[in-house]
Amino acid sequence: MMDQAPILIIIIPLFAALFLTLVGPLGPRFAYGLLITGLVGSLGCSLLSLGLVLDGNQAVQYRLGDWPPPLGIELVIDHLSGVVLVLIAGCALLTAIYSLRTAEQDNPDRLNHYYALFSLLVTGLLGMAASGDVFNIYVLLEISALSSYGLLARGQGPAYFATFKYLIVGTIGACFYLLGVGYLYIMTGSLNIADMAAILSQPELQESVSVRIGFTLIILGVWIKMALFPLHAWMPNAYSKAGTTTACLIAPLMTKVSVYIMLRMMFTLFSADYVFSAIVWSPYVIYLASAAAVIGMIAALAQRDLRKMLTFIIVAEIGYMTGGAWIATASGFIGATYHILADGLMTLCLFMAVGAIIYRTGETSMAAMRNIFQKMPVTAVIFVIGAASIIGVPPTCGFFSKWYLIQGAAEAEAWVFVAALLIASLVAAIIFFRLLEIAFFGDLDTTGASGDHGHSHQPVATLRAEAPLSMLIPMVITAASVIILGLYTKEVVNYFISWSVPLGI
Amino acid sequence: MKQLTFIILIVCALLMLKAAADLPDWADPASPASTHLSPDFLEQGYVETATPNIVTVVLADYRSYDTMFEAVVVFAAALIVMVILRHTPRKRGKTILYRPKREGRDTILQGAAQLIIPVMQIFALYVVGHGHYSPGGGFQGGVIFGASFILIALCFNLRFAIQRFREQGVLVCVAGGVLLYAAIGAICQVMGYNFLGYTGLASILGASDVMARSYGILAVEVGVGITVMSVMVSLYYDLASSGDLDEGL
Amino acid sequence: MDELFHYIIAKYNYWASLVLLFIGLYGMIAKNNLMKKIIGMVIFQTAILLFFVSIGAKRGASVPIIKFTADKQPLLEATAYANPLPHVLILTAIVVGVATLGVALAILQKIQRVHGTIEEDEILEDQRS
Amino acid sequence: MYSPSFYQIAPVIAVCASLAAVPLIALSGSRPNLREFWTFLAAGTKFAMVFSLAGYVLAGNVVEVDLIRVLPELSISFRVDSFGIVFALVSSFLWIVAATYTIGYMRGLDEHAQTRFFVCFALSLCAAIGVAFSGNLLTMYIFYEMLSLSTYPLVAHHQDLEGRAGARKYLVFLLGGSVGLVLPALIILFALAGTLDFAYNIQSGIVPEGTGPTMVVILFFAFLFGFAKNGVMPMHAWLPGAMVAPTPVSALLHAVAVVKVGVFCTTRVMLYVFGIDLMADLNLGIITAYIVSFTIIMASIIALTKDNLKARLAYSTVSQLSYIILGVALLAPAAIQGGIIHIVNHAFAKITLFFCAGAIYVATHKKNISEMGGLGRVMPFTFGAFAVASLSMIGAPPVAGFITKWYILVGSLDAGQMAIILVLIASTMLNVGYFAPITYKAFFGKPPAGVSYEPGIKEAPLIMVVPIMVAATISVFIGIFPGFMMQFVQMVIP
Repeated sequence: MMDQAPILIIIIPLFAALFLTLVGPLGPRFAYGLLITGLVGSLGCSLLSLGLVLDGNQAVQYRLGDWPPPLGIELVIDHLSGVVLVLIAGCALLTAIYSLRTAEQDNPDRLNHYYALFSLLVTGLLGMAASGDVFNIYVLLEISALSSYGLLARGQGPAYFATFKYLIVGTIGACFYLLGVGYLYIMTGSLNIADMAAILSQPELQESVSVRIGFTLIILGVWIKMALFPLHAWMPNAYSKAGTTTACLIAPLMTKVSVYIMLRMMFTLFSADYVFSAIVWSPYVIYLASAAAVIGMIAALAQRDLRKMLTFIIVAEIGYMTGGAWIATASGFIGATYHILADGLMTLCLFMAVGAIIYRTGETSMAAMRNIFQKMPVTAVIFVIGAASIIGVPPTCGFFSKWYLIQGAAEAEAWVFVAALLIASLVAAIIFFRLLEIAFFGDLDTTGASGDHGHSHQPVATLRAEAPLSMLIPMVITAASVIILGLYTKEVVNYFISWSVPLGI
Repeated sequence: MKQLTFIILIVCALLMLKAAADLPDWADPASPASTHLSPDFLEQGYVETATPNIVTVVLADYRSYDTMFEAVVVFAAALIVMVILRHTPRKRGKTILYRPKREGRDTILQGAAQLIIPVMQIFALYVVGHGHYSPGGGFQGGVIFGASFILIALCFNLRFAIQRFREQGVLVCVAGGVLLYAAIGAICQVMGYNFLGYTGLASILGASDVMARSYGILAVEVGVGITVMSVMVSLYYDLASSGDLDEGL
Repeated sequence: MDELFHYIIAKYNYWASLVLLFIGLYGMIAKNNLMKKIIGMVIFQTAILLFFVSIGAKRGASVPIIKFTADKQPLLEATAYANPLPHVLILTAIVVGVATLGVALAILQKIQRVHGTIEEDEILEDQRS
Repeated sequence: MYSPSFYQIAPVIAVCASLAAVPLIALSGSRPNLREFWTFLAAGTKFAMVFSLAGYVLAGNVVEVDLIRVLPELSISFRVDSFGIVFALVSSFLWIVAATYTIGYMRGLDEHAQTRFFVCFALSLCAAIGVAFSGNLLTMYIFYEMLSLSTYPLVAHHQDLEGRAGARKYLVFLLGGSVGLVLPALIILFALAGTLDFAYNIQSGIVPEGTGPTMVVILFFAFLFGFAKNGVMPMHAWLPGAMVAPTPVSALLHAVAVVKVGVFCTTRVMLYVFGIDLMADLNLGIITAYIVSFTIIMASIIALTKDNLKARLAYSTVSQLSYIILGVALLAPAAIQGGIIHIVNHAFAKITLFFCAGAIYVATHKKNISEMGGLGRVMPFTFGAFAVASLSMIGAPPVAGFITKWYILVGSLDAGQMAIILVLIASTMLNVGYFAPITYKAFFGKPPAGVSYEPGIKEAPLIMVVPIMVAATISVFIGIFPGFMMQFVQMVIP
């Protein structure tokens, strides 16, 4: 049974989605339970697979239909994808638990269909992370993209137009990817990643213009999908108008998985050597990434809507990861990979906290943060932990990913990127302290700005209205894992990430 | 802005066209695509599955994992369209009429439809079943079958079609087809093979490994056919009536 | 001259699909009407399908359905049949295209209901007010 | 003497005592007496631990504790050596004093959000001791950041516009310095040297040989200006802004925790990361000496112009902090000793001064020096202590400040820096210029026209006066018997 674990990771949520479609009459609680069960199973199997990988310290392959790899499709779970699978399954499970109240609020009818789409999206993401076949990745990319269109379109009125734009842009991205796969297929005749990698390492293909175009198209497609500046315009609108649960699920995971695909394409399908020597435009990506980090953060500073602010922060974080991947040093790669995990957790943490605040206050602007420390102390602390991680305050995981990224950039003497990272961190600090000021002390007009000695103002009597337990538990777990991941950076890097550092950088 | 887009795209197109020099000529038998994997498929496919149509073999056996997700994609599309369009509560008395309401029967139209539809449906089944030997298979057959329902809706009206094939039934078919596909994969797992390893069906069906693969292909094609058929119907229902499932195109 | 001729004639499949591809892309980016954007999207996707399917062609080959000799023996020669893999991939891509199209149309209907128009500039104006 | 395993655990307890008190303080918010009991318990534990460690260190031992290895080559670790113990002793002792005083102040003014105040107070002490005991730059950086964040609510305590503006400025300078300068310098240093552990002596440092001089200079100045808590101009601007905080906070910021941590980090990096040899080679020491000399003179001149007592004290702090860095930057053994002992001397003197300012405010609600004429006759103990502490600032015997001046003078003679001697003389004159009038007016002046003291004014509550007297007495005590602290300081010099 152990050897079936890799496929079960993907199949269990798929079955959950199929059954969820049909269980409408059994009521929302049943659907909720079914979703949770499916995701628990998936998480268990991904942990099991990761255990298998760690046991043998080599990639676990799973042949679908028992066909040998270049002919059939295979799943490849190595240290990197194993960790990403656990991240996806874990985050999805936490979001699912969290969704008990908000999903019902956002979807008074057809909750089971909503959950089915939820489960399908998770299936797509897990499948992408586990797949060892470029075309299979495309199909699963489309599954996750389609289900995300569906989920996002369930937001409020303007969500439709934002989703439509996302659909158009997302299709362009996926089609670029497909076209790139086409070029590579023409030149290699294969679709299996390992097989293609072996063929692509032949000298005449290293020189081929078509292979370069294929690579460029694939990377371009993935960049559109992960909203790298300046291709990010679709994201903030689409994500910020979504329902709470949808935002918690999609915002942290979709972009991270795209980054993972980018790393896979760069270093597994092609090689570090090829990317950094044969591709003429690769030295300039650092500047793009730096611009993404700085401009994303500054744009976030300009937002008054909480979730829009968070999505712009994601734009900046994408810049971090892209930069880390393209600075061509081992530390940079470790930083980028570690940041996939770190950013997944910390954005989830923030989106959950903001979701809970919106759920309780009914406001989505910064004003929702007023006196949160009095009203929802636990949520507020969780928000602070997430914010600290984004800023990069030790010992949260955000600090250590930044550490590796800066170290990598310093080794590569990419000072522009170092400066961008630091400026972004400082801007992030400004963003969050502005919020925390409101959260801590309330708005000036509510506390009474008169008098210069604090004793004259009594804090406004605020009712304590903590988020419901179904939201608090996953939030606390996420916040705790942000810190635990930070404290166990060494273990994560040694046991998982250092195995996947590509040769040649 | 438009001009700028135009110029950029022209430049990209020229760049990519220039690079096309590097690509193999059209229909070149020596191109990598024709020499690397496809000979293996063509030479082993029939031997291993007893199915002459190699496209079907690759689709539903070598790459059946992809095909399952293909079915999932259409399933997702139906679900999403339903979720997007159907979730608003219907506004009473605001049925949008897309064409004038007709009194009486369109005798010629409906008579012709009554003649054609059974033939279409039988042909659809043939296309699904004969996919092993000729062009065809679950997708093609499913589309033809779905088209027969759409024809009903067009020639009579949407309400009439919905009476014949209710939304709940459509939904069961949509999920059921994919479920059939995935369940066959899971059965293979239970029998000790990998997911979608049709050899696992051999002991259940009492057939040889090769024939078991052939039957496995048929079974998943049927699953795909059911899903595609009902998805076509479902998409038409929702899109034609803007989600009201009342009066439509 | 001969080389150029060869360049155009022998690779016309890439030419055709790339031209279509960019026509579609232009439509998706530049058109104001959302329905036209969708049409552009379909052209764009179809171009890629053409690109893919043209890979499958092989000179002197027929459809990849195994032929039988007079004594009922299968003719298992790879050169006799076209490459089946692109067909399979294209089938998948078509289905994905249809699914995307369906979802796009559904969203478009909703946009029409919410904003009363499917012209992009008018929608933006509607959102602002 | 305890077993060695006790000394392994003692630094952790010393750091975490106040951390453990945080939830207890937070939970007993509704019962002030219980809450204050936790504060004292934590403070007592902390001081006991530090004190027992002091004896152990004095016997020539160095305690090293590896807590958790966060990165493959880097861990969070503590190292208790003589340099760290000096700072730890001062701050843990002053916490007890400050806590006593704070209770009086907060209750005297009936301040709001007292629980939050004590929680943050405890957190910041945890961070201060953490910095003192940290065994490598990473640990130091972590606690440094923790201090910045935990003092932010203290600075913004009043929650009015002014308080928020001050707190914002505070954060921008501190985080800007630490994230923008220290962090990259830290990581580049790590990339170069492969380690961030402090060297075991002040000679060699850890910067590997063969590092380009430009890089060393850049790193050095990134650290010097990045540890913005040290108040070296132009990074001092947060300090006067943070004056809006309640007086106990100012006392904590200026005397015990924040600025001392900044200076401690700076000197730690100068001595144990770069090392005397490298600094001498590249003339970094003397450049730094001139930079801080400028700060000393400028800050003193600005202090002269301030009428607000706390603002004047703030600029005095900026000036005095640079003494410490000046001493170390001269690189002569005597000057280094003078610089380090000034951490202690300035702490006691400055906390006394701020306590006095607070006591005056609680008793009379007066903030400006011009309004304090004749007040000394009403509040003799407070102003007596004030006079003693300002003598220490000026550097007159027999108060502690004299020791500093003496050692730095000897050191600059050793280093042959006549210009520095002139700076010292000028600064002493300026010190006299801005401190003497306060005491003089208080005792011999008359209330300014239009200001009349209400008859009810008398000395501040006993719970505030006692800490003031204790701190002032110790200041004198150190001046007369400098031996106890000096023996630690002398251990720093090989």
